Formats: sequence, structure tokens, C-alpha cells
Amino acid sequence: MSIFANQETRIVVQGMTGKEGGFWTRHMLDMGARVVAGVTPGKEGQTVHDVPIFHSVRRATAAHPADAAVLFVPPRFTRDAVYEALDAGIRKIVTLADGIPLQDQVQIRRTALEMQARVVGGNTSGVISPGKSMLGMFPYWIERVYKPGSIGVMTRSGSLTNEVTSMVVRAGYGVSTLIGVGGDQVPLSRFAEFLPEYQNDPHTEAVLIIGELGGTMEEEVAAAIRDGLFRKPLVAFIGGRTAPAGTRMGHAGAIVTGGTGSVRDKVDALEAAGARVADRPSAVGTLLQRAFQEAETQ
Amino acid sequence: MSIFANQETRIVVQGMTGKEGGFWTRHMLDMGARVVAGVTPGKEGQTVHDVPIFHSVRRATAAHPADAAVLFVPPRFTRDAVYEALDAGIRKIVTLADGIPLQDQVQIRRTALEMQARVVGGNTSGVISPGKSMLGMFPYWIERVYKPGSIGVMTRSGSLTNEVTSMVVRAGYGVSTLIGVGGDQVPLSRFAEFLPEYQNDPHTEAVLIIGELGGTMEEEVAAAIRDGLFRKPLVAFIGGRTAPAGTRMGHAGAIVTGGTGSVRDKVDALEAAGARVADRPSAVGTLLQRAFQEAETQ
Amino acid sequence: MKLFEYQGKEVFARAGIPVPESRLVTCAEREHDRIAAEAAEAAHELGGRERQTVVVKAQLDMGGRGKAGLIRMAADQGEAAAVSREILAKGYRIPALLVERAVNIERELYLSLSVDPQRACFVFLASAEGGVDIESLARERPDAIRRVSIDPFRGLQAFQGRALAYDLGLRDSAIGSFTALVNALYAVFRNSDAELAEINPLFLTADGELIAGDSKLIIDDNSLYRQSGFELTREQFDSDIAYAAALDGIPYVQFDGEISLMCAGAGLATTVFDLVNFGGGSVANYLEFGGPNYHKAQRAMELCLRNRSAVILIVTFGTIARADVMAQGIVDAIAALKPDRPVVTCIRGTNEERAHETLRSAGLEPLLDTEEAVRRAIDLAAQNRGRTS
Amino acid sequence: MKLFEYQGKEVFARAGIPVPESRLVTCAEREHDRIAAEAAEAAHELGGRERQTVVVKAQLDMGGRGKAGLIRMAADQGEAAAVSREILAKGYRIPALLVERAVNIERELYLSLSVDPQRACFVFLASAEGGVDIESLARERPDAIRRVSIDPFRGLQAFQGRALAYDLGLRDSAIGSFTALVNALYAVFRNSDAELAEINPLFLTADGELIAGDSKLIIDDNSLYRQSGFELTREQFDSDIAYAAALDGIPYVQFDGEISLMCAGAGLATTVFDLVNFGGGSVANYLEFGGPNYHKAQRAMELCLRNRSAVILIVTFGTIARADVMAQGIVDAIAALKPDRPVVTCIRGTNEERAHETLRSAGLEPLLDTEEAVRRAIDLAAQNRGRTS
Repeated sequence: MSIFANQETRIVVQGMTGKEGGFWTRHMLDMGARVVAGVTPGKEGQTVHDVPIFHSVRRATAAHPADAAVLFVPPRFTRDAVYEALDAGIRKIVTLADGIPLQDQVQIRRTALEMQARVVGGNTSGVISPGKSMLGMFPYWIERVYKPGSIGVMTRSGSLTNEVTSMVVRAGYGVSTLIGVGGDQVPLSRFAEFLPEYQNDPHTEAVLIIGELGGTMEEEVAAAIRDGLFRKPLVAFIGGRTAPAGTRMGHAGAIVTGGTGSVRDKVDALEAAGARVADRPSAVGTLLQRAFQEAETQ
Repeated sequence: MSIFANQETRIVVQGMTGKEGGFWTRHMLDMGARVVAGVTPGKEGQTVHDVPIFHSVRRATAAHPADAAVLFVPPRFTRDAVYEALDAGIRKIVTLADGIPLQDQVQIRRTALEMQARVVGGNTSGVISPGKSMLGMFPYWIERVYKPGSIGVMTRSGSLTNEVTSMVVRAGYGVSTLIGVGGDQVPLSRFAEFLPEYQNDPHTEAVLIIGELGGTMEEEVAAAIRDGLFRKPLVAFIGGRTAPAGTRMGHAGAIVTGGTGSVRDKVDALEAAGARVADRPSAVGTLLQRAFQEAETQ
Repeated sequence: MKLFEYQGKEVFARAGIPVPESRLVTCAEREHDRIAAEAAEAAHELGGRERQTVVVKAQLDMGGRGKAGLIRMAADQGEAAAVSREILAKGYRIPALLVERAVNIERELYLSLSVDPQRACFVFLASAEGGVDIESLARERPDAIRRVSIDPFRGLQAFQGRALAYDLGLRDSAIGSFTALVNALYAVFRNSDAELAEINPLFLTADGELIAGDSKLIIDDNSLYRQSGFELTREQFDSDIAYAAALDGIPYVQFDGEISLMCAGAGLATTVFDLVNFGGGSVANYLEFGGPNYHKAQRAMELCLRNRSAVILIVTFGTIARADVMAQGIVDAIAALKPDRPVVTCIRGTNEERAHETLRSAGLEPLLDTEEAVRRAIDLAAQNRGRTS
Repeated sequence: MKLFEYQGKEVFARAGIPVPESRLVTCAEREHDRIAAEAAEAAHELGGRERQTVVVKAQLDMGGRGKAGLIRMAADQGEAAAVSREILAKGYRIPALLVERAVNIERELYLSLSVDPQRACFVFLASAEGGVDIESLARERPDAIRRVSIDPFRGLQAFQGRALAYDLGLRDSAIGSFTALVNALYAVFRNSDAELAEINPLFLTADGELIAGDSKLIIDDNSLYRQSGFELTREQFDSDIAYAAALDGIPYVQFDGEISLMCAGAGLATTVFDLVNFGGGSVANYLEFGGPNYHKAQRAMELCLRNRSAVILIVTFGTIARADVMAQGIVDAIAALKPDRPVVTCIRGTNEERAHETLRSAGLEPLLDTEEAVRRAIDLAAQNRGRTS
């Protein structure tokens, strides 16, 4: 098993005929993902890597029932494309676009919450259950950073995820399912929302959170641990400890807003809840080892 | 017991300081309704018939928890007033206004469906459980038409309801709960939606539907009977059998639209489902008697 | 409020929906020759150098205008004048003729937007088979109609317009034209608080253009207070009486029978209408006296007296519409108007005892039973028949 | 994009939000005497016959302007000139002075609208205690702040504005003024795709008028493509380099240390920033080289060379941002720009083997470990220190 996506997950790729869509579909197929159809308005009847293309998601799923969609769609069309997938009954959606308008994101997330759907993104590499399925863009040199294993990973970052996950592999572990919730101010799904699924996944033995300054997602993880919703070992890495308050360095989300959003507050909240927090990527492996040792001795 | 409202139901009256609001609040109190607060923006601190007035529904319910609201509010302010009651957590709302804009009604009903709230109206006299509670405007000379009893009544009309219900009383029966769903093209709640509650109400032995031409609410009642959602005797009266097709005579809802909406189709659907349909008000009593006799002999 | 074709097309055009180029020729109170001459002039202007065909369309609220000979093609000025005269000669009340440049039609589609009262959303209906009666099509081949529900809060989404376009089998540039038109129709519907916005037929030309062949736009009466540009006019009504009633906010429908109804509430009025017909009587007019109009007894009776009914039947059973107020209004109206025909009253409801005293003191018998009142009216109509015919 | 006070107030005023009458005096590249003279002239115009007091407000993106002496009252022309000179003498980069007619304040309120990322709605925050730091207030007395959530689809409802007005203790005409202002602020927020629309303080005058005492309006950068009227200007940036970087879409922040960062991805860049500080180094600039900018090696290096750093540290770990493309870009940039300071590279990711060959053939050592690269940069900075200071 894995969470969100496994070998059984039937995937529609929206925007498959585009350059990125076609390129990563090839790679997704190679990684075992069960891509059943592609969608590009106006291109019905074509195929890409032998996968049939349809005008609309509904027409695609009428011919090829699907559980999940991954969107290679520009930011300004993302809201429409997510609504289209939801309208066709799909309840697991990954949207990769970087630059989705903020108020569109609020609307997408609100809709997802109302429909009890999981929409992951934007500004993310996507979701991968290594060796089983992939919705998004993960590296070729996968064995060094995305080896199959038992660590659930959730992240707000891209390159940093490669950096940190390579440390997981270096420490002898691998990844069960990695979910890139994305680096935007309004992630369409939030860390804590997946913790119950990781808790129930027999193939996940611990979870690693790659957080960042700004927002309150890490504090929500701490609350979920405190509330007993997640009881497996949890390790976090959070960058930005030395970032000056109020300076926007990267993502819109990385703004320190008063007493919340600072790395200090996040670290305090997580540690108070019993999680271990690394101050640098290389410390992640050690903390995982310690967490497992402690779990065994208990 | 009764459905929707009984002696325990705590009621907020929105628009209580208006002429109609004050007049009917007096009458509601006299009928046993438990009116706990009134709402009129700008009038907090006043009282009407010893009931305290508040600026907003939230301020009212903070001081006096309530389950239901009745709105004496003009049609153009109805949507806002309903949203305000919903926002304060009230899930039973009766709105009496005649003339609510059609597209407002669509929005109100959609919101009510999403929030699993019952909003009854507009263009209605309201809801009454005779002898127990009342949200709306029912006559003083109540004993002749709204005697307490065991017949659940649902109606799209006003004066006609007095006419038909007086026939129920003349035949020796009385009313458990009467719900005026109202005469608009988009009733905010529909006949069939209350049938499960009438089915479960031990004090309701049969249901009387006062329908009319236009729409599909009567057909939905037939479907609910067919589907076994309602199993008690059901009698209907539907006016407009001789109305010429396509003529709009009264309510916006009373437009014959093709094969649906005609009285003929409604009567056929109801009779096919096992309901009895009166062709004139005076026949309602007889049909109720027959329905009970048949139910007994079964 | 139901707009005429030309009015709906004006609204469409302002919203960017393509409509045929046209000229309007008003007809009210004008000689047929004059109208025909203007129609010919319009045909000349529209036809231009290429002498294109025009279509002359009678503007009136009636289905099946084509079959009734009220929509006619004309190849030139002379034909335009001739078909205009033929249309006018049919004897319908026609407020205006719409002369349009004919469209080079490849296919006829259907598109409408209305309200789904049960699911509480807006609904686009579309069909590749336009120009036919959509209700018959819905009965006979429901699969030929596509249905797309629009969330009233999120509004129309781009993918929904595309989905309709592909499902109708459109291609190439017609897809963009269609989705733009769907957006525009949605804007019309929402901005004008419509009950129905329908284009049937929707013409598809050989070069992928879409043009509204007709318009059916009904504005929600309850929303008129927040709309502008939609005025009640005489042309929207069959009779002066109905127009006068509408200006007073009194629901009124003219029939050709003997009994004028003045009844409180649409439901009760409709029921009395049935009871008159069941009893072998006939209705002269339907009129709602009650609800917000319960103070308007005199105005209501005036309207009834303007038609040639044999008897006036008043049936009420009011709660807010107090019986005593209505009875006093009736008595005052009779004193003022001195009706030339009998008045039957069956007034029940709030303060009915006082109402009945008022009626008795004016020499009217206060009946209590609706069916009895209907029988009485039918009998009186029969007695009075000689006088009114 | 964060607007200056005067820009936000222009947007407010267009939406019908009352703002004080004002004149703007631009400062860039101008002599202090000239600016002070214009400020005095503005004070004269605004003060009118009654010689009302004015307020001179430095326009710059900085909290606590009042305490820093950048907002000053002036009773007449002479004082206006004097306080303007004093403000300018403080040495901040001040693009403009806003001279406003002073408002007769009875109370100061707080009102803002922003996004709740967790609950996915818009949120009004309001407080009867305006003019203070809202974040401190939120920590110390959260009950002093009212919160009203707005459904992103249904939008602001009338009852919500009223609820805020009553909860703030407003009365009489102030209630209507406030609900109108709430509506206008909502329209500003939605129509301009704002992240934050804040009025702090919101002045309440003795006669129940509400006037925006300040504006804080941040436009969502991702929405600028569908906005007009919001242009990047030099004034919004601390330095020419940051402005140049922004025009190229390259995230750049200037610091005063020794190591220029060119890192791929905000997360990795921030982490490297930490590692430099942890190791006792100091950052000269933060720069994101990656994502959509991974082809822009030369432009990124140019920006780094424009500041006085001692070393350039390049760390990437890209997937789409291919390592080989980035490495080639770096090598080409070095050939073109001939940097006067050492370059440390730690380039990993897609096609990294080829990347490492490219680097080696250009004489660069391809490091593989981020922490090692950081240490190397710190050491080189220390060695190079004498040269740059």
C-alpha cells in the first residue's frame, strides 16, 4: 500500500499534449504510473505514448474511468482545469503550476474542502509513491533520492526536497509516499490533512516534514500529534532559521507574520509535541535513526 | 411530537419591530410559540411583547440560544436575512416574503442544501403545529381550519389552504403540522423533502398535499411513495385542472411546461403511486376517510 | 416579463451575441400600406447591392409563428411589401415587424439557460437539433439534449462551455465562437435576472459563425425593481383591461365566458376557475383580489365591469387579507360603480362575522361555501345570459 | 506587490473609500529645499482659509514611521517646510512625501481584509483599537479583534458588515458609513487581486464620518497578469540591483555580508542562507537561480557581481532545472564576465554527470555536498576579505 497513489491508481493527465505534459507522462509511465487517458481540448483522437487524448475530462473518464488527475496546465487556467476534474468525479488531483493567482487558490481549496476532494499543489513537483506511481515531475536519478522505503515525506519545497530526501536515502531509508504540498501561500492541501492517512498506511513507519518559514502548516502538524491523530515517529526539517523577520526571500508563503510563521515558533511547537526537528538537511538521517531506536525501546 | 416545530422550539423573529413582525409575533406567542428573541438592526435594547430585540441574529442567539427563525423581512432583503440566520447556526428557517427574486431563491436553496438546513418559503403563511408552535401567519379563527389533529398538511397556497384545511376539519380531522412550502417557482424546501419526517412522526397518521399546476413537486411526492420513503395514507388536492395550457394565471410556478407541470400528469403520477387525489376541496374529507378505512382493513 | 424577439435580440446584441442585421417596423395604429412600405425600405437597406434575401417576422408572443405564416422570406423590396401585407392581413395583434437580413445557415442548434428549482442551480440545455420544439424533443428523444448545471455561486466555468461545444460536434473556429456565446448568454441571464434565456434556432454558418435566429428572454418579475430598461408596455398584453390590471399589479387573464372571478390567492382562484368549469359555467376573466391587492376592491371590480361578463363571483378565505376590509371594499365599490350585473360573495377569513354583517346591511347574501357560491354564479349567469349577448 | 500608502489611497479613493485630501510631493533626485518648498505650497493649498493643520508623511515601505519621525504634523506653511526638511534629513530612501489635511479624529479603528489559507476564505479583521500594531494586539488581547469570514463564492453579505459595525460599538450614521466602507474595501480586495487590504488607523470623526488614515495594499504577484495599473518601479526596491533583478523576474534580496548566493529554489536557497550563517559566514545577497530562471546564469551572475561580495556560492539540486544546462550557463557566464572573485559550485540533479564534466573542463571543482560547499565559500570569503574591504 501507499497513500494517495499506488499501482492501481488510474490517472488522467490534463495538458498531456504540451511539452512538459508529454515529457513527464513518458517518465510517469516508466515509473509504473497507470496513465489511462490524456486531456487536451481540440486534440481528441490523438495519442501520446499510446495513451489516448480526449477533448474533456468527462469524455476521457467515460471511456477510461479514473481516480486521479495530474495537471500540466498553466497557472491562469488551473482553476478551470481543477473544476473540470472535480466535475468529472475525480477526487485526487495534483496541480503542478507555479504562479496560480492567490484568490483562485482560495476558491479551489474551498471547493475541494466542500467536495471532500484532495487537490495537491500548486508550485510543486507533485506526488510519488516510488516504484508504484507518480503524478508529477521527479528525477531520473531516482535511486539516490527517491528509493522506495518506509518514510512518508511531505514538503513545501522543490530542490530542497531533493537535498533532504537524498539524506534520507544516505541514512539507509527510503520513501513510501512523498507529497509535495507546494510552496504557495495557500497550499491546496495542507500537511496535517494527510497525517491520518500516513498513520493508517502499514508501509509508512515514520513521516518526514520539510517545512519552511511562514504560514502555520507546521504548527498544525504539531497539533495533530498532540491530538493523537498521528502516532508514528515524526521528523521535520525547517529552513529559514536565520532569515530576518519580515523579509520576503522566496515563496509568497515565506513571510514571517508576527508571532506565527517564524521558524522558532514552528520548531517549538513541533518539539513540544514530541517531534524531532533537524537544523540542517544532514541531520535528518540521524534524527530518523534516533526516532526508530527510541520507538523500539519503548 | 410534531415535525419542524413544537413547544420546545426556540424561535428568533427577524424583523420583529416591523408592523407585520410585531403583529404576528403577538399571535405566535398566543399560540404557544416559544419566541426567545427578536432581531432588528439598530433596535437592540428594545422589547416587543416583552421579547428582547437585538441588532443581529448572532447577538440574539448568544444571549438566547435558538433552533428556528421566522423572517418578516421584505423580499429584497430575504437572502441576506436567511444567510444571517444560517451563519448564526440556525437550521430551521421560515421566510414569508412574497416576491423574492428568482435567482436569489436559487442561491438561498443551494446554500440551504449545502448546509443541510431547512428553509421554508417564500410566499407562504409559514409553518404551524396547532396548539404547539407557529412560525408565520395563521388565522385567529383557527379552530375552524387549524384544529390540532393527526393530518400532516403541505401546501403551495395561502387562501386555498384555508379552504381545503377547513374541509379536513369539517370531516372530523385536525392538523399535526402544516408546512406552507409556498407558491414560488423555486420553493426553498420541497414537498418530498419533508415526507420522511412525517413518516417518522407518531402524531401524523396521514398527509394531505395541496398542490397546483406547474413544477414537479407533486411528481416528487409520487416518487417518494413509490420508493417507500413514505408509507402512510396520502391525499392530494391539485387545483388548475381546467387551466388552459401555457396560460400564466397566478404564481410564477403555475406555468404549464410541456409534458411536465400539468395537473393531469401530477394526478396520474400520484394515483399510480397509490395516493388519492381530490378534484375539489370538498372531496378531501371523503378521501381521507376512505384512506383510513382501507388502511384499517389491510 | 416576457420580451418580444426584437427586444431580446437587442439585449443579446449588447452582450456581444451575434444577431442578424435588422430593421424594426412598428405597426400599432398604423395603416398596412404604410407598414408594408417601410418593410420594403428596410429590405432594400438590408439587402444592399447584393440584393440579399430578408426575413419578415411578426413580433408577438406566440409559438409556431413559422407554421402560422407569420415569418416569411422575401427576395426583394416588392416581396417584402407583399409578405408584410399578408402577415398583417391574418388579423393577429402584431405590435411590430422585424425585417432581418437572411443568414446562410449550415446547421440549426438550440441553446438555453434557465433555473433548476429542485437542484437549485442554473441549467444550460443545448442540442444539435435546433429550430424544433424543444419540449417535444425532450419527450421524444431526451438524449438529443445536453444538460450542463451551473453552480449559482461559482458561475459558468470555461470547461463547461467547451464541453457543450464538443458534445454538439462543433469544430475549429466554431468552438471559440460557441464558448464566447455561452459566456455572453450566461452574462445576459445573470445580469438581467432572467427566468429563461433561449436561442432557438441558433444558426451555425458555413464559416463557423454563430448567429441567434430567435430570442426568448423572460425577466423575473420579482427582480424588476433592480433592473432597468424593462418597462411594461401595452404591446405585451392581449387587451387594454389586462394592461390596466398589470399596471395596478393585479393578476388578470381575459377569457371569453360569462363569470368574472374576483378571488383571493392564486390557488383559490385557480380552484374556483376549475369549479366553474366543472359546473358547466364559463369564465369571463381570472382576477386575483387578495394578497397585496385586498384593499383594491373598487379597482378590481372596475376591471371586471370593463368586460362583458354576466355575473361577478367573489371568493376569498383570507388571513392577512381581512374579510371585513374586503367586504367593506366590495360594498363601497358597488355603491360607487353601480354594477349592471349581479355580484355573488363568499368572503371568509379573519373578521368574517363583521364582514358578513357589512354584506348583509348592503343587501348582499354572505355565502360560506365555495361550491355553493360557484353554483349560484352559474345559475345567475344563465338567467342573465339574454341581457349580455 | 506592495503599494505605497499614497498608491493604496488612490485605489481606495477610486472605490469610494474616503481618504484625507492630499498633495503628493515626489523626492527622487531632487534637492531638499525644492521638496520642502513644494510641501509648504501643498500645506497652503490644503489648509485653506481656516489654516488647518496638515500631516507630512514619508512614503516608504517601513513599519513604525510615526516613531521614526517620518510622519509629522505641521500647523502652517513654514512648519510644513521645516518638518519636510527634518524628515528628509533622516537619510532614508524616501520616494515621496504625502501632505494631507489633518482629520478631526474621535476614535481610531482597525480594518483589514486578507486570506485565510487554512479555512480557504477571506477574512475581515476589525478592532475598535486602531492605530496600534495589530500583530501585538492579536498576541496580547485577541478579544479586541473581531474576525468575520467571507465565503469566496457567496462574497460579502450585508449582515456581515452590520455585525462588524455593531460589534465595534458604532452608532447612528457611522453604521451606514462603515458598512459602505466595508463593501468598498471588499471590492478593492477582490477587484485588485489583493493579498492584504488594510486600513490602520481608520479614523472616525465626531460627525460619524470614516476616513482611511493609512493604506496597506499588497497585490498578489501571481495575479498581476490580469491587473492593470500596477507597475514595478524603482521606488519599490532598496537598491538598483534588486530592481534590475525584479524586472528579470529573479528573486533577489540585498544583505551586507560577503557571500553571494545563487541557489535553485526558495527552500534550498533559504537553507543555504542558514548554513552560511550557522558556519560563521555572512550573506551578501539572496538570489534564486533555478525554476523558471535556470537558463539565466549570466544575468544572475551579473547581479551578484554588482554587489561587493567576496565569493559566489552556487547550490542547486534540480529536476526540471537540468544540472547540465545550469553548469554550461555558469561556465559561459564566467567566460563572459570574468568574475573578480571565486565561484564555488555544488550543482546536482538531472544530468549531473555531464554537468560535472562541464565544470571540470572549465577548471571548476564540482562539489556534491551542500555543507561542504558552504564551508568552502566561507573559507574563501575569509581569504578574500582583504581584497574587497
